[in-house]
Amino acid sequence: MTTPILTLTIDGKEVSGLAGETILQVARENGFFIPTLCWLDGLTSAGSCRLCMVEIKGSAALHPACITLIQEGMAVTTSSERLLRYRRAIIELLFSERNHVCAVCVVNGHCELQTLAQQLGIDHISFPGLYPDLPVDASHPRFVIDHNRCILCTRCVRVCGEIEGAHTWDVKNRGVRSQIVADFDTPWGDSTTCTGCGKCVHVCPTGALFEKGKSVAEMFKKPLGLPYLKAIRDLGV
Amino acid sequence: MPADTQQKPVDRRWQRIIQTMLRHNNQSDALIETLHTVQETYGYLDPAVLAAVADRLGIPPARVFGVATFYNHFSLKPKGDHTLVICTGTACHVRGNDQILAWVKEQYHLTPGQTSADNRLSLVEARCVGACALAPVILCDGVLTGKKGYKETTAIIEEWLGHAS
Amino acid sequence: MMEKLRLATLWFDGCSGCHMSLLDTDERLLELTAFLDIVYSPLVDVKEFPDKVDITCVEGAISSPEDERMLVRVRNSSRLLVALGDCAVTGNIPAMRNIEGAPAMLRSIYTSGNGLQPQIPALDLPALNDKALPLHRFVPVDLFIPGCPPGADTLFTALTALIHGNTGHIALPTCFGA
Amino acid sequence: MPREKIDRITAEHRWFLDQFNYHILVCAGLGCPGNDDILRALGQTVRNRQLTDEVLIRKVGCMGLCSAGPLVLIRPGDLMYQKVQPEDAEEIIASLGKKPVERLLLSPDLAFFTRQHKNVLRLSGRIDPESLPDYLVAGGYQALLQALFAMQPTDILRCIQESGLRGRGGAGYPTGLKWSTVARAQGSPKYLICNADEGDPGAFMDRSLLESTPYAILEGMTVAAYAVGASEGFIYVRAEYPLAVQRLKRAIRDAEQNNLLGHSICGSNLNFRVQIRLGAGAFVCGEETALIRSIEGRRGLPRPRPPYPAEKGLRGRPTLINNVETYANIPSVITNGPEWWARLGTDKSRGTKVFALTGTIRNTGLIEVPMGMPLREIVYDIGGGLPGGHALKAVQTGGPSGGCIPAALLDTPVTYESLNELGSIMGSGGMIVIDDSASMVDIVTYFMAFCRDESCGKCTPCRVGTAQIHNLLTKFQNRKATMADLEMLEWLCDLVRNTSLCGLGQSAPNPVLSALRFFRQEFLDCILTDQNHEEVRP
Repeated sequence: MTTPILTLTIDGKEVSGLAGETILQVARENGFFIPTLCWLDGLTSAGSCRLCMVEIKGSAALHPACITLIQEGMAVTTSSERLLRYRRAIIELLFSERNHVCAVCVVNGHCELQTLAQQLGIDHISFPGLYPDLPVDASHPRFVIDHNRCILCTRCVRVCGEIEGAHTWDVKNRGVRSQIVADFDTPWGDSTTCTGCGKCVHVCPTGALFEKGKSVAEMFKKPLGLPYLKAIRDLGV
Repeated sequence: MPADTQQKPVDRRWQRIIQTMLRHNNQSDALIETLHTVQETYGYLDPAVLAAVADRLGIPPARVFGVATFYNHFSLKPKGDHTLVICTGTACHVRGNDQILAWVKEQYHLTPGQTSADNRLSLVEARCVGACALAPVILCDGVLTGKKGYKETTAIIEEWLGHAS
Repeated sequence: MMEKLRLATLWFDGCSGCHMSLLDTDERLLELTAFLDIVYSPLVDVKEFPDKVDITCVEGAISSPEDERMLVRVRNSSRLLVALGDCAVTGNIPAMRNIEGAPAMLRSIYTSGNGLQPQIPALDLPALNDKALPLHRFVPVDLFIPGCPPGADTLFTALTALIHGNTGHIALPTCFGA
Repeated sequence: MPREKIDRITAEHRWFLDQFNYHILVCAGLGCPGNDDILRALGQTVRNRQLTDEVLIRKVGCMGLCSAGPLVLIRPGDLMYQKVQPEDAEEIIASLGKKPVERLLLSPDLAFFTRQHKNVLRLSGRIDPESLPDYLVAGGYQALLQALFAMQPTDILRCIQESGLRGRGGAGYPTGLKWSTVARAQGSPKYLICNADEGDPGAFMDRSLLESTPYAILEGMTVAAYAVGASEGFIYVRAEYPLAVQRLKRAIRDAEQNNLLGHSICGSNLNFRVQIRLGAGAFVCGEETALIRSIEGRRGLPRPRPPYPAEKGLRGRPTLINNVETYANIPSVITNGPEWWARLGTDKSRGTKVFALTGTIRNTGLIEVPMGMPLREIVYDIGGGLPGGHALKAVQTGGPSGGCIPAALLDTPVTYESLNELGSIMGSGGMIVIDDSASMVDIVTYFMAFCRDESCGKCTPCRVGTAQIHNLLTKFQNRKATMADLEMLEWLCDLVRNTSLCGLGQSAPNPVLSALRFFRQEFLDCILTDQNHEEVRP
């Protein structure tokens, strides 16, 4: 049986996709820009950063494009003025949440958060900073986690659990006190589960996870080909 | 108390925890039920016990820690000899428990969730114990006192801590 | 010929890098001064902030009661207020002390080392606010130019736009940390 | 046959109860502390006077009027004594059959009792919550027998749908529709969950129901299991309710022993087991997808819907989730029929609703009224008005997800629709009376602190937004706010409401928005008038 092809409109343009595809997939295939931070091709979708919210005709609520499946006849709006305002505000909330100092960050110039801020035209943060007191864990021989730069997208948690299978990372506490944690709040270097594969470092959209010895703007994240890794894993090869 | 995951403890408390896990066929969804038993038997979530539970249920340590810190009911530190619970539900709040809480903080130099340095008193802030009709409500070592004003309640706490030993 | 606009620049809690960027416009400074009079700046020798200024560019975060007083005075005397660079826009590096607050920062600077008589100098230091904060936490800001520092081209583009009366959204090739 | 066994137990117990001339019922709910001593004193007195053959002393569930507790009820005659102390035992026993003890007597004509319409609470405070025979004598399990032997599952679905019953947990989703979806859904086994994670601070309806009539909840669940084809049930109950948990455990055990739960229930082909799962103190677990995660032993993080739990719930299987009060309503819908049931309440909000009446009000306690009753009647007639000469300012409904109804709108009938129109919600039934001495800014700051602390932290707007809103509100509390802060407050509320992942986040701004709508001046009064910004310190 072949997968049915569905037709829908995105920002007024007629496009088509396979049943079971998300709005985000179809939008990207057709060249529409929908910002994302928690979503990463090859990992399960968390639907948590709320940047990819889109409008769907006939529904008052907004829908996250990364998990909403396309439907026949759907009319999607990806970039109304209202959506842009919300997206800017969400980015600004992330900047206000922790201590993001781009000027001294290892990924300055190639950070997803920084880039999105620029793309969305954010030139200042309207919300007051919360300035939490957060640790930097440099106990691992090769990597560092700086919680000041973490946006809790949980890509590291998912890649470690779903692709590497180590599940070294999870989230501790809740709400605004949430924090990425290794094992039993163990210093990363003492973790008994970490394989040192470094996948978490390379999926991290900001400078929260980086390689030791990298100075300001020197840390480049490598694309890992996660969909490929996932396919191999699923096949059990 | 389990020293590490290899050398499993055989004390009675650990037996109870094993029973809880067995009742759920050592499935990973038994985690929260098991943590309840740990909290009940040890009075808190001892890190070594957590490790042994994670091992037995086959759950990654980080996930166990994530669950243990997500829920208010679980505590990673031992409680003091006495526990004072102050309900901060809405009804208790509008009936003056905010002032009683402020008094306790000041009087005993404690913030909710803390235990005094001499391990005598733990202060706990409860979200709502469901006795709203008796607001404001406090629980001294589990004994409920309600419908009393600021002066009476603070006097009750003072007397209780004076007598409690 | 139209009357020149009056430009002021200030330097609060920052490294002066943004002013360096301004100087980096090099010969284009001459193009700018065809339209601008610099009436107050660390780069010129005027002691008092003048009453009527068209454009005031402020570098640095607001860190002390003195900064705060001056900023309000400047805002009241300026038609347009520009937050120049990340420190003025986000707090940036000075704001890193906000995690612990000013007293803790002073302690760690003056007393945690191996000095002979570690102590916090009481007389020579200006009083500090607990937090170093961006300008818009105190006064309305008309244009934000992020960057650490924003490049010379960015500053030239921004000032040119302002000179030509463009006070709406100005697209600038800069971002936080740039 | 098990049916006959039930009839036999019922008959025997009725005979036993009839042996006594007097029944003394003592409220043994959490809301009547000290009842142990009263029970002991009454028992001792009865023994001393050698009246053990004549007087039966029983502990029962909540009688509702907690502010007058501990309560004692004497039958026959239904004399209710209030604020009873152990010392009163002699006098009470001595008065049996004679003139009642006037100084303790609570008038039966009290509007608190006469204006209520008890359906779910019918047996609360009348039967021993730990006695299955008591429940049977009171007509318990008739609905289940009727369902199992006189109805097909589709009949039950139709019956529930026709009754118009809507979820009592807050959102008011039509129960019949939910059941039908689960019944239709593909997948096996199917699960059934009773949401007893009553997290609203200021609400204790579920606690009281669990403590007073646990069998009724089990019966409702069993009927539901039969209707939707579920074989396994979970009651997710707060660990903060130890008494409720203890009584539930006992009720499950008794029901199992009497073949009212377990394999081939009452000889029918229904197999249904029920387990208790303890919540561990997370408000967000009242949200159904978070609750399911929690039962699975995980952090209680909600996930986006669809798919809805009715299709993909616990362990990925179709799952029916209803709240305690919803299940407790089922037996009466089945036995009395949907038409009888639908006559109560209004067209769209049918039946009765249990409320926990608290705050600055004379008669605090648990009440049940037909939907559509005006708030004024609840506050002034049933509640007896405000004590100490205080004037009413507002009534808060729906807890941290709800809003305030100002005194001027007190004639609003209590229905799902009318409360929504006013920017509040029915919620699970917390109703907090706020007097004129309270500051609305303080109250919404309190609620926002609650939402910030209870946010699971998964999605950005709720995690950071609630913290930012709370900080802004603190500025208002300290009278350091500006007009710009007010604008930012409204913008953040809009953002959090429209972009949060789950109901907790989406409704977290409700208290603020509602207060801004009806008490805006209080916020404006907290704004600095000095416009030159000199004093404006962040």
